[in-house]
Amino acid sequence: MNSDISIVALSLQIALFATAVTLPLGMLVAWLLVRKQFRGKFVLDVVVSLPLALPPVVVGYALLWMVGTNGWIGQASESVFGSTLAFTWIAAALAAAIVSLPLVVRSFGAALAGVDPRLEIAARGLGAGSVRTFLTITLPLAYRGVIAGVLLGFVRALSEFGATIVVAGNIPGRTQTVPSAIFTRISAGDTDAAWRLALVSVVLGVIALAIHNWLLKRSPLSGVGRSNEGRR
Amino acid sequence: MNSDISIVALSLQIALFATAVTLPLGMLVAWLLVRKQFRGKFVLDVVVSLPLALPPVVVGYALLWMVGTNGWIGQASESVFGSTLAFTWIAAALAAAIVSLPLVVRSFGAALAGVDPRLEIAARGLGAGSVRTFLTITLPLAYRGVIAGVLLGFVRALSEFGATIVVAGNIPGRTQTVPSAIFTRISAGDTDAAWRLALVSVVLGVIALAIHNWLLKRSPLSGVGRSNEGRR
Amino acid sequence: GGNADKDVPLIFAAASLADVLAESAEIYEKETGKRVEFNFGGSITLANQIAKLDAPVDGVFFVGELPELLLGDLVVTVPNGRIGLVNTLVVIAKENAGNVRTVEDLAGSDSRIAIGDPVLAPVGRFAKQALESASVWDEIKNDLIFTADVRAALAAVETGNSTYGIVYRTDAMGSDSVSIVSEIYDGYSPVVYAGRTLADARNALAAKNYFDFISESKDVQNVFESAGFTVGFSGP
Amino acid sequence: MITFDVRLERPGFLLDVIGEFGDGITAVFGPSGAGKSSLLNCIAGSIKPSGGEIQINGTTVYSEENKVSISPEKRCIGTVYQDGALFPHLDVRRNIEFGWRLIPKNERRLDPLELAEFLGLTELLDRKPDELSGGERQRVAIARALATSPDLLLLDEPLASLDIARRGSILNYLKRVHSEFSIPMIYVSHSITEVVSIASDAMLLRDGRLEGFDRPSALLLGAAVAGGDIDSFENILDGVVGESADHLTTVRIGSIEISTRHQNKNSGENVVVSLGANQIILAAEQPTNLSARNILKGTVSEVWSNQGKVFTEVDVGEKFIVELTESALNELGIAVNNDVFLIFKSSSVDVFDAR
Amino acid sequence: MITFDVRLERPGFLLDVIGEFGDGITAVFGPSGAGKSSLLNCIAGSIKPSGGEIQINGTTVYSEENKVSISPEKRCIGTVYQDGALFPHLDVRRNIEFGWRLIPKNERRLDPLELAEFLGLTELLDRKPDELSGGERQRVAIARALATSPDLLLLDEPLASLDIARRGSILNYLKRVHSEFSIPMIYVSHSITEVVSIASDAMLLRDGRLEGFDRPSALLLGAAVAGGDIDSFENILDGVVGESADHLTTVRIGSIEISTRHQNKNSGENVVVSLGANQIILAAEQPTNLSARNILKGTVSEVWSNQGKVFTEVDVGEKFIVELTESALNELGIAVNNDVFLIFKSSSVDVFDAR
Ligand SMILES: Nc1ncnc2c1ncn2[C@@H]1O[C@H](COP(=O)(O)OP(=O)(O)OP(=O)(O)O)[C@@H](O)[C@H]1O
Ligand SMILES: Nc1ncnc2c1ncn2[C@@H]1O[C@H](COP(=O)(O)OP(=O)(O)OP(=O)(O)O)[C@@H](O)[C@H]1O
Ligand SMILES: [Mg+2]
Ligand SMILES: [Mg+2]
Repeated sequence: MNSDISIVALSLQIALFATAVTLPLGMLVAWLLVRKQFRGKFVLDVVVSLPLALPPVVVGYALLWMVGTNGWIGQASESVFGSTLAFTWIAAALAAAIVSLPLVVRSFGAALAGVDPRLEIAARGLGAGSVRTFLTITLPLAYRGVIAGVLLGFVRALSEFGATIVVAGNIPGRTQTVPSAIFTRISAGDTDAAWRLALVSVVLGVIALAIHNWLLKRSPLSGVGRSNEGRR
Repeated sequence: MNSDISIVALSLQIALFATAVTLPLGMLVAWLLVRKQFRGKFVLDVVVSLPLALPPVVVGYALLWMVGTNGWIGQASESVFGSTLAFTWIAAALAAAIVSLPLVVRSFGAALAGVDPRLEIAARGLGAGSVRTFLTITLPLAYRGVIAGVLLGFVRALSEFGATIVVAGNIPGRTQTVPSAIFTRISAGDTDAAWRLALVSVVLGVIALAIHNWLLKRSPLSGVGRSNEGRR
Repeated sequence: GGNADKDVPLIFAAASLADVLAESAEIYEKETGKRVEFNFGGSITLANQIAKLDAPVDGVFFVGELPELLLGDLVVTVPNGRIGLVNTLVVIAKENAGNVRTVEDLAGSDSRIAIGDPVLAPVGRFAKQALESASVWDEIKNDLIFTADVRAALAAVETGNSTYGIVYRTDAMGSDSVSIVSEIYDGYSPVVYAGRTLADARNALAAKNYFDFISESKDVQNVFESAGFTVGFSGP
Repeated sequence: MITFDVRLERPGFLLDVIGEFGDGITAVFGPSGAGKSSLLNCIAGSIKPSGGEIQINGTTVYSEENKVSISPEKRCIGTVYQDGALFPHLDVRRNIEFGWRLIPKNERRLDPLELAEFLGLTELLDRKPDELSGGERQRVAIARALATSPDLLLLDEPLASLDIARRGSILNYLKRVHSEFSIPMIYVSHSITEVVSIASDAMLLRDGRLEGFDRPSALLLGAAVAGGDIDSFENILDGVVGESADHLTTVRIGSIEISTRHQNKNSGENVVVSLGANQIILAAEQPTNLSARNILKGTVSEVWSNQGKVFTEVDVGEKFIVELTESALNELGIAVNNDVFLIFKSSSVDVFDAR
Repeated sequence: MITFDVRLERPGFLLDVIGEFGDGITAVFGPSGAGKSSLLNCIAGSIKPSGGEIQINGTTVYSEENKVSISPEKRCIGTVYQDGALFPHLDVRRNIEFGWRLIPKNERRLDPLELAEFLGLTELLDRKPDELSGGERQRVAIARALATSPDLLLLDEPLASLDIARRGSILNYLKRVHSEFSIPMIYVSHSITEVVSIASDAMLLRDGRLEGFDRPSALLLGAAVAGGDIDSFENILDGVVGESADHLTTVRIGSIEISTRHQNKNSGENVVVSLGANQIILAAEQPTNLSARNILKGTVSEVWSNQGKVFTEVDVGEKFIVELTESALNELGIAVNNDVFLIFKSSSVDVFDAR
């Protein structure tokens, strides 16, 4: 039980870290894809979507290669930290981030595309620069899709297994997340412990969903044209 | 190579089947979640989101238990087909559908929520019943999010591995999909073949993405307020 | 069972044997006209599917004691003996191996060592046994990287993310970018991939026929041997 | 005929009105935020009232008591929403044809393309609403509602951002549609000219309450007298076109005849004339040598005043209301039963098709 | 001062106008689809023209040739969009304060809460735009634009769906803001009363081309004469308030004095008076015993006619234009240099604050 808690803590740490990466990155990419025209747009689209098209295990092997001594991430981290990131929790977070990025980008993209550009124009006209306009108009108006994207990304990161176990291994106390612990328990025939951990996953998911729904209620647009006086 | 083609064909069949299930089901659930108030709404939300929170392997075991001789799906199918669905391509499709449903529901939900209810009201006032209004007004206006959801769901189904291999196995010619074939090649040490199949996955993903983007361009709202005359 | 074709046995086999077993099945079909189907996966996962979830299966082809333990009474030995593909463990490293020459040397290496997870992969169990009998386990415990399977351990070394690894000889031989620094001959249970039939399986007889065939066919044995396995037999 | 008893509760606002709309054109006016759109939306079914009952031509479409609430698509009401509510994903043609396609062929009375033609939208048929000007969008909304050949037409400030010329022609068109197909209309507007020229009845809403319901002229007078926001009272009279000559057209109103600007109308046509109470000059003696084409002798039948405005009712065969100042009243010695002369210019008279 | 030379190409529409707006209030009018909103959007920077050049107070904000295109937020322009474009996720207060917060404290000249108060929005501050009536939304849009204390204000039919009382008070407020802070304004409207009462210049657009640019009265006359959609010509004159008594106020215009309805103004205040050309009666002889409070003697200085409408210019010290019929012209024997009397009612005169 005690170790369960530390496993959950590590899983949360990894998922939060992954979300902290995918949130700004996904927003940037989604914004580029939705609002900008540039060469290589489709390539960018493909690159961020790839992890969805590939089985996570393959993503894991590709990532393992990238963080390895021949990969560019590996060489960078070797010169900074003196070792590769593989088999550390950072590698797990990286894997989780990469795997959840496509979900985040798609959600954000659809959300941004739904924002009426006339309102952005109006904000510009009222003196707001493009960054402020994005933060005060675009983002709040895309709120629903944004938090849906964050939910998807976070929960996907929490449940990530295939890529994580390849690039981060399954080292109890260091890289063993809830999913790899579940898999370990199943394999060891300790079904009860496995289901207990699965239940923990479910609880985490439910909490995330509850927070999501609560945030949705606080949405700047919630109720608009909907809740009021039984409009149908 | 020849067998690669049949693996791809089977994978496509499974993913298409899964999409054929998640498209209407996801739409129904998203619509219920976004537009209706009812008891058990949160439970429904949790149930469709669960597969995202759980590692696919766990989903696979849960599903295997359900389609097995003791589960209700298993008993139903046993009385209809005379056998359980476990280790058949239908089980694979089921697994893919369940795992991709949360993505589909989230995307559809955000898309439906973005539709201005006043337009639906206007359509009703012009004589369109609720179904027609949904099909001619709501759906086209949610178009972008809907096809994003279909893309996510389809591609996720294509790359599904963890749950599939548990519930449908990895039987060449019968239930071996691209992801499980990749896993097999890696395990057998045939790295080249594994990468070749991964490349196939990528190509399938790119094709799906290209179709998605093409559909997006044909979107009923494409260009609105955006492409015209350099509005910024 | 889920087997569509009657009389075609479904055998759950370790994914690492996918290639050799597929070839053996081709030979089987060519010479007898009979077919056999495999479901490939991790030995332990497959054993769990069979033991816990009643998977429709006629035979198994696994490695290690754990799957056997999981299956327990379900397995029946093929009457005229059992075929075993024997493998051994090796210590691998990238080209410049430093000064590790034996398993014992790992103790002082102070480097990452990738092994299969003893719970998840039979190869990890064998490696743990070997390390324990070499009395280095406790010393290197913190340097060990547990991977999901043997291929992941191999890949960890290949990509430079782990300095050493302990894998099967067959896997090491298949890789261009690692070299074997030490062969481990003892200190762990024999690594034997064993084919058996399952009690009460619908096509147990057909499965038995296949096992009988491959234990006799010279062609099949050539396939196994050229993949690096030693073919061995043991009595009932 | 629509009878309604609608209660709609909102934070800081309560709409609570009982009344009925006849089969003519009823104007609804009142200050911004009075509840005009809300009332229309309740009738159309786009908003569910908090209570009350609504009947359209005898059918109860909403009743709190009987838990009736017929869905909007079954009410056969055409609505021109204040904000247009055009479908952004459909081009102009599909917007206009949306409701039209849904009615049986034999009930289609107005052709979408002819409507588009009339409303000057023919060249815009392939555009999306987002590519239209404000006034163009308004015209599409009108066409879309008309094309459904509704049993009742609700118009929520349909001409707010249109130029005067277009306003006039659309008003005339609406009147023609009204008389040809006898579609009752409810027309929200802030423009007195519009209200007077189109409506047979008028309703004044203020703060969610019904403040008046009468003929437009009478209601406007009431509002004017109450010191409301109505600038001036209009005399509205039924007439028949007489001769046209010399850039003038005469119109016979009961026993009298007046001169108006030249009208493109045939002799004998029924018309409605409108003449501002503040455009009529009173004279105590027969004036001579005036440019004004209308000089009518009559008797003062009533005099009243309010907030510095004095009104007299003068009977010249028909009754006209004249606004004048107190000083003029005193100076001319105007009192009930005195004889006076009404003077007004032919260009002060507006002539509309009769409804 | 804004000088513009704007070309904007669209399928089926070409806006191609060269001109300038002064520092007063310029009205822009013209039929629906003429390009009024497009021109404003080009100036505001919300649309990028296809070519040309725009300068605001000497700064080039757009130039095709020099590849200049200053972003909208740097142009210091307040815009009231035709469709409001309120931020749906912000309540009324935050909508109004949006731009206000972005300007340095010492440049804030209009207080958002006072604006809200004046525009009758105080009770709606916590509402979202979706919970407002059409007219309320329009007022929020006006408040939002004004609160930024812009260097230039663009108003695209800002009062289209407001009642007359509110219209008047907002117009007056805009005029006060204009004179107090000397903010130039460009005002799109279809209402002649509005244009006449607020604007010092007027621009007529039609089919994307500039058809006229002049004082509003002159332009309206031109349009009227050209048989355009302008119903009637207004005489617009500068005056000074004189005495108020007896529900009447006198206004001195140059050398003459006229009576108007009672005005809440102090003696000596500068005003603008407006009097419809069709509200003046001409008499050949001094009339007596009339209710009309204004009888002015003058000399006919010009006579012209168009499409059955005859106009005379009469000099009574100031020049007034009078619309009359041909028959009256002949009957009274009116010709240049004849003496005539102008007769009009005090209630026919509209009095506005001077700009
Ligand atoms: N969705 C809403 N939620 C809450 N209050 C609303 C909503 N819509 C309108 N109101 C309020 O209800 C009142 C009546 O609104 P309504 O739209 O009926 O006014 P109106 O008479 O049409 O005004 P206008 O002439 O400005 O369009 C107003 O005070 C308005 O603020
Ligand atoms: N986004 C657009 N794409 C293409 N054409 C447009 C677009 N917006 C407006 N137009 C067209 O440009 C012309 C001018 O439009 P504009 O909005 O400037 O007219 P307007 O004078 O403001 O008319 P209104 O009084 O009806 O608002 C119209 O013919 C209109 O159809
Ligand atoms: Mg309204
Ligand atoms: Mg416009």
